[in-house]
Amino acid sequence: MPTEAEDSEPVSWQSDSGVSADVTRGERLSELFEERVRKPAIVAWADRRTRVGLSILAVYVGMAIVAVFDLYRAPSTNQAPQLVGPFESWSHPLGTTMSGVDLLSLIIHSTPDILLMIIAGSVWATGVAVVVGTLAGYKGGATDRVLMSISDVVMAIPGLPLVIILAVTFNPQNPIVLGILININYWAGLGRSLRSQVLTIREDSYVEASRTMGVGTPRIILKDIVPNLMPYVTVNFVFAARYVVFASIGLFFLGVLPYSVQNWGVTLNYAYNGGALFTWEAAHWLLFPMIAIMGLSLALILLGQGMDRVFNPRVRTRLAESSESTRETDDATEGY
Amino acid sequence: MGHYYLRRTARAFVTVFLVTSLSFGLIRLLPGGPFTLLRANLLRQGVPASEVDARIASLQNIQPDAPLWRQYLDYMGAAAQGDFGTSISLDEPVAQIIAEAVPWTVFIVLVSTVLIFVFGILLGAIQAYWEGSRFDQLVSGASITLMSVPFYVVAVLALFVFAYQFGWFPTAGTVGPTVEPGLTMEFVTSALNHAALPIFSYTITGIGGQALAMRGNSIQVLGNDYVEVARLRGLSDRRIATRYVARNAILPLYTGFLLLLGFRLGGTVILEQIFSYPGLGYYMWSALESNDYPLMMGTFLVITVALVIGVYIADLTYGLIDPRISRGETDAY
Amino acid sequence: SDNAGSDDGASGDGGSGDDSGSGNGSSGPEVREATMVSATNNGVPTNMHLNPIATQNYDDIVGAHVFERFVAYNFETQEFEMAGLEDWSVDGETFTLTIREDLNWENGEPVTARDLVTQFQLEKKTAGAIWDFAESVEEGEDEKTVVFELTEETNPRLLRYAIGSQSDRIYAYHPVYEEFLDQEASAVQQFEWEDDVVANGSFSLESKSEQAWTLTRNEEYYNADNVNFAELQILQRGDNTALQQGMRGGELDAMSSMFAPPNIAESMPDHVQEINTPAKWGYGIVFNHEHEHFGDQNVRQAIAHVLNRELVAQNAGPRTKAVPEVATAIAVDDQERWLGDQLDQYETYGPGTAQTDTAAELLRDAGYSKNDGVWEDGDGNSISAQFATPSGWTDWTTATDTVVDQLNSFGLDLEIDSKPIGDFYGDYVDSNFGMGAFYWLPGGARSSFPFYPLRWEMVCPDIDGGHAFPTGEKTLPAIDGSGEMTISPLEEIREITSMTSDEEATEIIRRVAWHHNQTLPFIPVTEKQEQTWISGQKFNTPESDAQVLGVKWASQWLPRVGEFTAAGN
Amino acid sequence: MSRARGADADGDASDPLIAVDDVEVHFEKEQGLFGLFDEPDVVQAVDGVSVDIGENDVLALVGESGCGKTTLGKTIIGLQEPTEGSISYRGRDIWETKAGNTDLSFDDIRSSLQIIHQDPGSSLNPNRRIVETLSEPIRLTHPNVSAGERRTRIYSLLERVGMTPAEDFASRYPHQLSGGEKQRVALARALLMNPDVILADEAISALDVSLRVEMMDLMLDLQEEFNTSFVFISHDLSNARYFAAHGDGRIGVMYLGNLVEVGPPDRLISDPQHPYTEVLRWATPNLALDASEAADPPMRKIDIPDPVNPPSGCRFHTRCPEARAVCKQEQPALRALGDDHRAACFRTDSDHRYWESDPIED
Amino acid sequence: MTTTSDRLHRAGDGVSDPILEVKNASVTYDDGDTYVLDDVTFSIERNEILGVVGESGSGKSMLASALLDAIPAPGHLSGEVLYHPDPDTTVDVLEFSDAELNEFRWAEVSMVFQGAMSSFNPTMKVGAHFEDTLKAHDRSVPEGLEFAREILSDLYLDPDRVLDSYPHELSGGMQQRALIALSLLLEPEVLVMDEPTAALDLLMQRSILLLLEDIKEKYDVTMVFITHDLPLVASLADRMAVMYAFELVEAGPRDQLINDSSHPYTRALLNSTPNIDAPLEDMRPIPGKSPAPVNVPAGCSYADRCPLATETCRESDPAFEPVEAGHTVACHHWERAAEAIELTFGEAAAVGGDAEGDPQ
Ligand SMILES: Nc1ncnc2c1ncn2[C@@H]1O[C@H](COP(=O)(O)OP(=O)(O)OP(=O)(O)O)[C@@H](O)[C@H]1O
Ligand SMILES: Nc1ncnc2c1ncn2[C@@H]1O[C@H](COP(=O)(O)OP(=O)(O)OP(=O)(O)O)[C@@H](O)[C@H]1O
Ligand SMILES: [Mg+2]
Ligand SMILES: [Mg+2]
Repeated sequence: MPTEAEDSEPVSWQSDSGVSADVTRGERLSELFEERVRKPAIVAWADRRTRVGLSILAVYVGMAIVAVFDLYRAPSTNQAPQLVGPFESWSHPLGTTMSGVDLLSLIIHSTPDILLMIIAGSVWATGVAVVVGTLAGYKGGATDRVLMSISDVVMAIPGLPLVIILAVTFNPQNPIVLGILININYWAGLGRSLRSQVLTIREDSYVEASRTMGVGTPRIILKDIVPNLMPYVTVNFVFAARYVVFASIGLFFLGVLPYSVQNWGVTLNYAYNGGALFTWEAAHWLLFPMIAIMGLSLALILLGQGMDRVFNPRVRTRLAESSESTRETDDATEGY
Repeated sequence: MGHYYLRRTARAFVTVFLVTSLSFGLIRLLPGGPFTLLRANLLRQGVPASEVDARIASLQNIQPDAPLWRQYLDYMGAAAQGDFGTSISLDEPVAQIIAEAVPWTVFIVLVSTVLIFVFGILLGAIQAYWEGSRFDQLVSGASITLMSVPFYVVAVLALFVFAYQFGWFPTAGTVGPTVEPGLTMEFVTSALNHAALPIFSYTITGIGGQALAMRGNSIQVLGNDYVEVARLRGLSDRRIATRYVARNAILPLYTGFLLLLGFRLGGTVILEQIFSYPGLGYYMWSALESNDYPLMMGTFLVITVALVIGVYIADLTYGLIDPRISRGETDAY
Repeated sequence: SDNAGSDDGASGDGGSGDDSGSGNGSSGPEVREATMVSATNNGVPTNMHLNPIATQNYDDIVGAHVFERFVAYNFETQEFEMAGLEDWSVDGETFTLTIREDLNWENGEPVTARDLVTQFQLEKKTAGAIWDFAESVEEGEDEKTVVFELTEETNPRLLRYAIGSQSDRIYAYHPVYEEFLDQEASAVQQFEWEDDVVANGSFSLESKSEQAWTLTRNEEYYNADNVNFAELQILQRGDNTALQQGMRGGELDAMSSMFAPPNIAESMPDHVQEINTPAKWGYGIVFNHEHEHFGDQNVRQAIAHVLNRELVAQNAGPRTKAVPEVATAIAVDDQERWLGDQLDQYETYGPGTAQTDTAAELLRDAGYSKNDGVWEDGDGNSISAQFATPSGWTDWTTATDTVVDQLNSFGLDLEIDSKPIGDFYGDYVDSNFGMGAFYWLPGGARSSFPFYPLRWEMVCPDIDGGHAFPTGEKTLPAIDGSGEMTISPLEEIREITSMTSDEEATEIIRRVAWHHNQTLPFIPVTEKQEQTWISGQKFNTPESDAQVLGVKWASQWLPRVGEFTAAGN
Repeated sequence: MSRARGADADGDASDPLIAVDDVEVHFEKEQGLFGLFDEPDVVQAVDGVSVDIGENDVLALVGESGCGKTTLGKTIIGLQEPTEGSISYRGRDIWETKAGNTDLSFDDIRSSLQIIHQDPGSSLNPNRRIVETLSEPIRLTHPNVSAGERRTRIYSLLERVGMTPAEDFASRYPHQLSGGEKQRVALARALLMNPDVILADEAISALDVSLRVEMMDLMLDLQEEFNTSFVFISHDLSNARYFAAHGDGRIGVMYLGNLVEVGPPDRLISDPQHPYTEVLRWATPNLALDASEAADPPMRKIDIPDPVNPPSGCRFHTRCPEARAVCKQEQPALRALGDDHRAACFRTDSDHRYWESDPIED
Repeated sequence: MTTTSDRLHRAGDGVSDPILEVKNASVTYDDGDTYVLDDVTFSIERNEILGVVGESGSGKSMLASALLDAIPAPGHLSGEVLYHPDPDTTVDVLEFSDAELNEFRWAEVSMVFQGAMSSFNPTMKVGAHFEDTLKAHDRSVPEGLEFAREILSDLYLDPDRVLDSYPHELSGGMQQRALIALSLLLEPEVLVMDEPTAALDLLMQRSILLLLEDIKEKYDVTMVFITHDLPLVASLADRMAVMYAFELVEAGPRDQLINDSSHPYTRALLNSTPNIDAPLEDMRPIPGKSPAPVNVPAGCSYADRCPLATETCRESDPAFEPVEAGHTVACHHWERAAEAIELTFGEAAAVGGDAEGDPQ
């Protein structure tokens, strides 16, 4: 009965069906595009929340582009008459401030820094959290204990007060630094919950299988663990971003954060102190930055709610291949 | 691996210790050192520059010239005894200022967090029960909208409308100026009246997130077999809703409660400033304004310790609330 | 319901109608159960105290009601009016103060020379202003006179400003302050007078809470008849907006000083009256004179030329900000008086125009050139700096925005650096700055005598001379444009102290003012009008052009002179 | 079929493929609330087990849930480090090798010992397509193979395990496969490593009854073709019998961490020597209705004792209908009964003092 | 399709005193597009044990839920479920009001779910579940608990410990037995068990099966035992029914159904089941896959996999036909099944001395 093993390769590598399995570079690239770009996009777009969220976000990105390429005049004092009301003049659609600054240009030119700040902040928070969470969860032992002790301590420090003290101490002006600063300890809680997820995933058989095959730790983390954390990570990326928006603007509003450039929070502060709250003719000065803040944060929340689906292969295949005839096995019919 | 509770207690202490050390380190990093403003103040009052240093030393009992380790030991030793030095700007023991401020902050944070919890859970549960209904959609929409409004925006608007325009609420402070502290009706009403707007601002902006979380959890729990079985066993809807669904849906939120608490404690720096509500955040802010580093670090430490204690209590009690979590298993917060 | 004003936002509605029964303790007018409500943002009352000599946490707004001032300066008449003093006279090397005969402490004891001597002796320890000129102080021939021995014959203006400028108070109740006489200065500076405060002003301290000070009418006050209401409440408010809203909404009856931009001022109800008095204080630009670019006089002059200061004033509050005609350390209203016919010789730097051509020429002369829209020195370093500004002072931030916009569009490379007040001062003290916003006049009545601001801009004690202005001998073009003059500005200004006549002083003032005008230790941008607010809703208030409004602060002064009385039903 | 065991071993092949020598795996449990000063609880998952596995061999482990089958299996393929005893692969101690103390590279051992898990749902990464999952072993064993070549191999193997059209299946995600198909992919993945031993841990238990035979047949076919040995874990004696008999291997019966009986399937089932084996046999449903007609269970208690404090002596004595006083005190060792059949029960020894001992009364 | 029931006469299924009757029960999802239970008709004899087998996804759980009118939303159940509390009374379960239904469930017909682990509220002690149930049905709690203790003891559990434990503190087998005790708490007439032992290992399964038999005697209850594991019910049931693709395909007395099954599917199933005594060589899998609920083929749903399938099979749905007394089958070619598909465990069965033997 034993088959004579002519060589160490007992498997016949000849495909019986004669299917050509050759793949060209181009095919692989287009497959990659299909997998990483087109399908996620389709999934994202299929959800109303994501759709709305993305559309709103696009407006902000548009504003940032306008600002970066200087397509709209930069804000400057006395560029216009003072306290022009909104929608009164086409050259200053949102009206002007008490020092004659065009409000629209203020809002537009504040956008790039704010976007930079929230991206920096959330990349930092989620990045550190993923590294810490996966390392601690996967490595276990002393690494785990050390990392978790650190994050316990970090997590116990209330964010805003720490940020304020650090801001006063280091006086950062760069939006990237500021974003990181605001989320300086945001990673800790996230890292901890990622760790517990990694602990579960680590026990999943497919990770054990990879380990049995001798796949290296970095590759296991990268291929087997991190992708499964992605839905959670994206959602938290968005929440971290929202936190940066809230915290930074609040602190700018209060005048705690040092500033050198325009920011909605600073505008809000000026408006608030300039009596925009109780004089009708200046109300727009307060209103538009508020709308800008809430719009951005609304977009982020909607994205957060819709995004986790993008990383769910079930949803992805269902939506992206709904035309193709694949046999969908339902949960209920899979074993018992 | 040792006793969970002991370990947890040790962790709380280590955390406080490390944060205290951190605060010591941060003081040394402050630009211009801690005495700049005091020096400037004295100079403005016309004190000759030659006398200023001696004056500072006599005012604050600080030996800025001692070696760093000595300062560190002194600082830690004093902090351990609850002595955070003397406030430079207010010229009073920091501990005393904080002792007066703490109850108010804790009051606001606790009450608002509890309210958020209660209302969020109620709303979320009802939404889950009528999943997909008009009510559900409406509340979900409202929740998301509320989530996107920063609490300080609500605070500013509420202060303007309800306090200044309508005069329904006081515009500042913790209790009326003539009210004697004590467990009198007058004191309590006045305190509530003063705290109403800050609590409102926190609560209204927090409910949405909580409701959404509760809704999600409840929907998940509703899909569990034991709910179906309970229904088959003929239990009343109320019993099922409370004991079988709500309880199991709320438990996972308990850990979120802690994060909320932390965010809210930190947020008082902004909130109390808006309402001129002299709690911890208010003093932290005023300390910041005047480079009053002992007060700044004192409030920072106390806010941290309050959070550590909150988390600690929650960690210890979580095991009691959720029987599944036996010791050592908690990844609470 | 309680009649505590702050609680329900409307003051005195509980008892204002009650116009009988009270005031039976003494004769005089009927005292109404009304409460005047004012506010401070000095700090939480429980943390504050009423020892005016202390370094910190003295609540001057409350103190102003509790302690009588020596004299009051009326900015309308530019005269001192007697208050706690009956008379002050200078005679050679003696300076005599006579206390009002009927000035008593609230317990009925008279205010005596002994109290004042105690006060001045304690102030000697803390370097009070008068001790720049006096050698000793003693009780005079009767218990109401105090006599200073001066070090030398002194300019009487300086003496008067020394005790009259900042509305200084008579406060040192001997039994309380006596113990500090033989202690270190720090002892009295740390003393927090909170309990059993003995008043001699129109109101006595009743109590204080976290929220408010409660003062009651002082029946022993010599002018008590003028005060027809029983209570004064001073609320604690966190920020300026809260004060504005309080004034607007009728919560407050008076605010001694409260900034409100024009749109807010205009939105005030009709019964709210805004009273403007010159602050002799205002937004200016300070340079670090050791900075590689700003230490260069040409650069400073160029900057002064570029600035359109009137625009700054317009943005920061056109009604309350005045622009000095001539850029030198003399307040707006005083320039003509002191510079006289020479006024138009001084450089104005174009207060309402951006004289960019002149500025560019100055910079080119100094070796700068414009590259890519930015001015660079010979080494290719652009004129760039952080422009420091305090984050809490809202009208200042607006001014800074405008200034920086103007300068940047001319080709400087400035970045606004807004900081909490503490750090803001700190950086200046440490000379850790290039240029920034800072007040260019020391403030107070004395600032109207140019000796003070001229000297102040050079030594700037508020920042410990952190701007490093060189005060040695300098050669400048002469005032009339013919040839040159040499001047040691600080030495010359000091000479004024011993000059008894204004004529002599004027000569020096003009020379030093010219020096400042040329070298620009500061650039004066705007001078501020103080805004005092009173509400006629429940009180009778004076006509808006009444001279009595020229005394600062009207909210404190008017009640004691009977110009702010509780209205009938 | 060669069984590298005992007599027929030649020269350098004298070492069995895997030799398990007196292996013991104990787990320390986290301490309880008031247990700070007590000895930590120790779960004796596997205790004193010795067994060899030869080339092209099959060892089917059966036993109740929690008796240590998985732990022993993982120990055999070097995934679980034994707390005592040794595991050798072709004569080299695996854990010594891992520590770098032998001449063999651990990578060789690693790829030689593979696993298929019970739960088809979690054995494949839900985020990777089948083709990606299957590329991994080739990438590891043949780093130089081109992408196209890799695909060819994967397709052919998929066809071999019965998943046609291979191309279609390869491009699916795991959730698009049925349980049986997932298990086939897991098998393919293990096979691509070209292993010497595959641990099939309840690999068929989660499948529908009607699919089990099919899956076992597939594994057995491939065992011949690929020359691998199987450690086949199951709690069902009839499955174990089917697999072991077809694979010409043995069945090992485990009870509370001990191997209590090992032997060829037919012998073990027709003539069980250990009372626990009989219990298992009783518990196995049978379509032959008379045999299946519910008889009283041949044991005294239903519930398995806590592995933390296993009973003294023979661990089965608490439930054994034949237990006598001596069983409480002494632990029986595996006794050879000829023909590869061994059992750990005093009753196999007619001279044992068991026979004089008193029966246990509950 | 509706004709099938008409042809099924009472005598045909050998039930003389039914306690529950299901007539033309269908369960649909997606507004009637997806049949997950397709026109099932059968009855349950008072005091019998009925075993229902079928592969995963064949609709067994749907059938179980249908008996209690408890199809999970948004499923829709149509047809009739008749309950006979005594031989002369008939009520239609589907006509019950909510209150009546609440009383009917658990008190008359109770159910043990697939997966005991998830049938208990994890944050409530087991005892509290018993109390809840008693209170909901207005029974005396102390008496009820006394009874519960008795059942628990009968199930070889320590009543005090179990009642005072949280579910996670019990092993799977213990939870399962506790759940059985809970289902018997109100002394129901019928106990429906949906794969009550699937998650347990064989030893425990068998032990519980034995207990069930005792329980049935002691508490006088009718049992419906649903499983995919044919040999398991075979040892327990009096009568058996086989489901395939949402339909019932064969029903009959246990012995007949095992030894003389007439449906090709039943026979294939028997052959594919690993059996400890059967000759190894003859065990063989059933080729092909069962259809998904959306596209149940017209005609016999087993036709695609059936070696006997003809055009008729693909075109028309086979009706139930009586094979012997009480043994019915839905197959066009049932007569040929026996010879076409040989039962492979027969030898062993013969060795076991089965009198009826293999029909061939
Ligand atoms: N990592 C571990 N830490 C602590 N105890 C463990 C660990 N792994 C297994 N155990 C314990 O060891 C004993 C044997 O477990 P094992 O998984 O080997 O049993 P099994 O026979 O495979 O059971 P099953 O049939 O349920 O899979 C059990 O009591 C189990 O709780
Ligand atoms: N909510 C639902 N919506 C649509 N289809 C469903 C739903 N629930 C179950 N089904 C389908 O109904 C069919 C029968 O399900 P059922 O649970 O009765 O199967 P089963 O025979 O009990 O299977 P198992 O042995 O896996 O428990 C399955 O194909 C399943 O996919
Ligand atoms: Mg196992
Ligand atoms: Mg089912």
